[in-house]
Amino acid sequence: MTDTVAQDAHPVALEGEPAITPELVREHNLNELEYDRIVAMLGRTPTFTELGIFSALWSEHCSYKHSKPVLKRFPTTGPRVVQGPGENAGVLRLPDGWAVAFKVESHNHPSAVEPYQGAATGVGGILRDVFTMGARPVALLNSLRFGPLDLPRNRFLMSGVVRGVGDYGNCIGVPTLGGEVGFADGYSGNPLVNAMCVGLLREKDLIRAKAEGVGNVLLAVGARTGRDGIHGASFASEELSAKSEARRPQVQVGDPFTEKLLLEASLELITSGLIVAIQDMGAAGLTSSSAEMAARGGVGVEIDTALVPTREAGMTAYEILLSESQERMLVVADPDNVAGIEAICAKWELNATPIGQVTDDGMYRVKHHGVVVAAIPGTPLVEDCPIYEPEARESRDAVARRKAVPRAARAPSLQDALPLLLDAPNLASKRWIFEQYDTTVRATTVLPPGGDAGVIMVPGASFGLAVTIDCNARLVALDPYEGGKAAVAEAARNIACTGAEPLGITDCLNFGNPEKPDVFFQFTEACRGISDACRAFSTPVTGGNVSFYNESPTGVVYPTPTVGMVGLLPDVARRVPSHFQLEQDRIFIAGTTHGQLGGSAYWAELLDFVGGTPPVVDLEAELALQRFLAAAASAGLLRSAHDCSEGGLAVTLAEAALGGPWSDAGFGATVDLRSHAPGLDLDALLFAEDGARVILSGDAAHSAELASLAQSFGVPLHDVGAVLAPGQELTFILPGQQLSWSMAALRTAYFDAIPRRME
Amino acid sequence: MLSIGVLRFPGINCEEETLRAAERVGAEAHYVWHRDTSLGGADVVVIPGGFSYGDYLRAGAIARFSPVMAAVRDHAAAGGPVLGICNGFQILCEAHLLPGALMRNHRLRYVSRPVRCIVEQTGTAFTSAYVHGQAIELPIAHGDGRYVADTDTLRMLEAEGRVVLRYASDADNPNGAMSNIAGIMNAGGTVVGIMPHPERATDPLVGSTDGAGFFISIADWYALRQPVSPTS
Amino acid sequence: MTFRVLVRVMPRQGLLDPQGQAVEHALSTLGYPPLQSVRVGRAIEIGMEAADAAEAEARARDMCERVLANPVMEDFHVSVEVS
Amino acid sequence: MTFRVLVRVMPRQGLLDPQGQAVEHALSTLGYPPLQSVRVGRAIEIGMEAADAAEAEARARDMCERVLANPVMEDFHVSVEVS
Ligand SMILES: Nc1ncnc2c1ncn2[C@@H]1O[C@H](COP(=O)(O)OP(=O)(O)O)[C@@H](O)[C@H]1O
Ligand SMILES: [Mg+2]
Repeated sequence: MTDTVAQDAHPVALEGEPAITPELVREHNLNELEYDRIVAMLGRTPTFTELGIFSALWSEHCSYKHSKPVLKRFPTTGPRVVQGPGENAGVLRLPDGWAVAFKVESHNHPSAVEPYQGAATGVGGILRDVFTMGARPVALLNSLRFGPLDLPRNRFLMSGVVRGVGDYGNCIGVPTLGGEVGFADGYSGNPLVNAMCVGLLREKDLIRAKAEGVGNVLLAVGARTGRDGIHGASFASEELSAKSEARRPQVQVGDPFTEKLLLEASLELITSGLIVAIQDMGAAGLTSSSAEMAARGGVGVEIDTALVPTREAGMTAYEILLSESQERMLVVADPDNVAGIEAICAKWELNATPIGQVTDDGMYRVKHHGVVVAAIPGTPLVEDCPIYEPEARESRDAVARRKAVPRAARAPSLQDALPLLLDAPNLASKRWIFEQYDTTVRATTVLPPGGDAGVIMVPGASFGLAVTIDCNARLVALDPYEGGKAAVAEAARNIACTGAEPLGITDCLNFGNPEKPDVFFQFTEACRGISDACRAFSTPVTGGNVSFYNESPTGVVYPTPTVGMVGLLPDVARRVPSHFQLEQDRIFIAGTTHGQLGGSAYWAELLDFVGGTPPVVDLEAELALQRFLAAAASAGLLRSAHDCSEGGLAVTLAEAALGGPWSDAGFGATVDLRSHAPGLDLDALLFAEDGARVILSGDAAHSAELASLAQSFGVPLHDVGAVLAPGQELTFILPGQQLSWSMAALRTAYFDAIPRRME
Repeated sequence: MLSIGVLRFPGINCEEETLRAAERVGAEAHYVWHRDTSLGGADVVVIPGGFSYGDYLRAGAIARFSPVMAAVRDHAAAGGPVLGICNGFQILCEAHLLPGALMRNHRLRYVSRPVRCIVEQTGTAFTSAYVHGQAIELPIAHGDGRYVADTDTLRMLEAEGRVVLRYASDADNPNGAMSNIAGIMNAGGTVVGIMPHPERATDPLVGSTDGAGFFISIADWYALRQPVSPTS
Repeated sequence: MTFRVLVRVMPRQGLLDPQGQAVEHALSTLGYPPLQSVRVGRAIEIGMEAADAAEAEARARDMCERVLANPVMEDFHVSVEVS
Repeated sequence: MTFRVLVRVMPRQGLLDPQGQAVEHALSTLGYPPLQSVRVGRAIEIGMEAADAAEAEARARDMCERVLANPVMEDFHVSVEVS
């Protein structure tokens, strides 16, 4: 007894370990304030192992030290919220005892170094976050950003990332239901790879990652531990530079086959009732999983790293604690259940190895071959990292950019503008990408990628689930607050277009270096925008992820707060596709066009001008539109509904006519815009990106009913034209002129834009 | 009652929907674990899609050695119907229950999309519900679907009418398969392997029911081989 | 004795080898002088105990015939080093 | 002169090699005596014209560094035969 006390006071520094010097502390990304707090907490100098533990748990990635106070302002409650932020994934209540668990996670830095493995392991991590809640993953989404495709390096990154995302999710057997891809200079050298997973569970089967029960056993389940990705968490918390290149952690290699076994074994363990808690060994591996589980349970843990199965001989406690080897789980269970757990794991050809236990003294204690190498008060370790709220100040250029106007002289003709926009990778079809993802496995895909939100059905239930992920980063760059609102509003419109009701969001906040005032301004303002929109829509934030330091010598990313949203279709049979379905159907514009071109794709892609004041997001109008769409869909009045976003009315109308990704031909259409928004310049009328607008089509016989329904929701509805037979042209009748395009030409521009650049 | 056994290898991931599709035609359907040595009384065996053993080394190369495959061999030898879908097709080729092999797609990319196919052989337990030459659209999702075989084998397959399913045209061929072959059968017509996924096209909600015929055929096959009982 | 067995599994001559073509194309776009041929296959390194090189090679060939190579589409080549 | 260049690209030591693991597992279930290690990589056969073996090898190494191998994850080995 006195023995352990003595040991706790002075964990042993193993020989061969470096001495604790200011340089070493700095290499661990800990500043003086943080180091002093560590010494004060311990009442002594930390051992090398302890320093490693703190560097992981107090990294930006694990501690959220620059974002906590801001994230606290998100709305996180609501009648459907079963689990809000703080767990591996958020959980919302669905009908008939079902619940949905979902989360988005970034893997930007690893993907910049090794696109294939970086993206693949990103998908692996988000899958584990979801199935450790007891949910079976049923849908994947991904949000990607790269530099322009005319640079070979960016093409290399995109093809590697897409193959990585695809190979991993395809192997597990989870359909990809949607995503987004964007291109801009700032992403050269700083690609963004955000992966989102959606899982289904019976609400009663929900399990939380909370270590409980003094004397319970900790087991390592799954892959062996290697030297992969040591310091990954702190690596992800600094700018990419020559220095970070040198300190680059060993690449983590994904093994989707083992992940699939881990998925089946974990769900079987959870339903078996043999385990108390289960957590992914993700960023900062064993360290963060064990420390966070203990802190959540308010208990201590004791681990002997020598018991952890390793891939290589002679690994130190430090390496074993910080390894980010993939496909590993930490499980807490009653000692009496260990045999049963080992049996289930053996069935799935996995090992389950006891490595420690839950203790009553609140200490985070690590031994190596019985020798104590770390003894840290558990809760302070996880919770006492200094929190920073740095200065937030908008840069002068940002203000100036909003005031600027383009030199209109350079504008192409309206006739040329549409095909040029459809050929821009930012707006073009992403088929080249999602065709590499299995979109139909599980045979539940009701609406695949290629439209607005994806929709899946639930065998045995009548409801459906709509999922999407969206962010127009250009708008956020120009006006972080409105841009944050716009990201939520677009996601909600995508959901609503299918006929579903938006339920809640998860967010992935990709920004630059938060210690720079203009970056932190973008961050706080974007979050304020997201919060206000989520309040207005009653779509709580159930979790998410922050990725700072997306900067490199080549530049900094646009502020990119991607919003992942799930929605509920009460009757999945009523889902609405986004493309025209039948000739002679009427075409409607729901919503109002104000003609605000600020931040538009038209200016960015065709005038090479990123600037102006983006449209103000009218949250009332958005909400009215969402409710109208749900009502119209359930009344069966809609044949198609497509969100109007990048490219404005012209591109959205064209997309609806172009047809789905695998159709042989779309439809023609004639659209009369003369009385839609009188007095606007034609380019503003066609290409402005005002929100709260969708393009609808429906049977002429329902027009009157649809109009009165729109009126009852206060949604302006304009009957602007008709769907024509396949092979017919797309025609816009405008004040003073008429424009026509052959659909074949538009389809070539739209569908070949990305393949043409990639092959 | 018709009993359908759906094999379950580590890494397989289409077993749930395959089981559902089998049940939809009124069959009793059950999983058969890869370590089992019996098929649990299955009249028909379906090897579903996925990534058995991660498709490491070669798709199907490792699953082929699982204990259950001995039982599948005996079942096939006794004339019992076996359907391999996607990875199941690859396993059947690796196990030499079907000739040829499935190699990396010619564009070196995984491809997931609907493809047009022609049913060219309706004399099997899995395709009798279609009419000869019928065009159907089925989802595919694979990285190793390029069917290859030596010229003699190809000639034999064509001569004996053993090409069960063919991509409708060169343009519809998603993987560079020789002779646009999407599915074949063994000499007896009892063992069939196809790359497309009929189990993903058996419900109007998911866009198509063109695949339902594969499972309806199984039910028809069973009904015909059963003496009609006087009570019914 | 411990041996290092190097196995090379290559696509059959005459069979389309898209990977080889892709590599050849990549190399030519990088400006290398034209090549006669490029083929891409699998390399497998096995460390094994055996009485002598002959036994090691025999066992490796057996592995190739049974698992490591698919005779329908692949040829294999085995070489043995003492390690 | 025409040379046959054999390139072996293998996963770095220490990196996880799922393929190698799977093959090792398969071979052991097939009843082969336990193996020290199995690693799976790529084998690339290049037929090229060069003045001499040294030039052929130098060019092949250059190709490896630029395209054939991924420096972040793989090591390569080059050998040259006269053909
Ligand atoms: N990386 C991706 N993975 C899967 N699907 C994608 C990806 N990028 C785009 N998509 C799909 O392409 C379609 C169009 O995408 P996008 O232009 O972002 O639509 P929107 O602007 O309406 O959000 C959507 O169905 C989307 O899900
Ligand atoms: Mg949309």
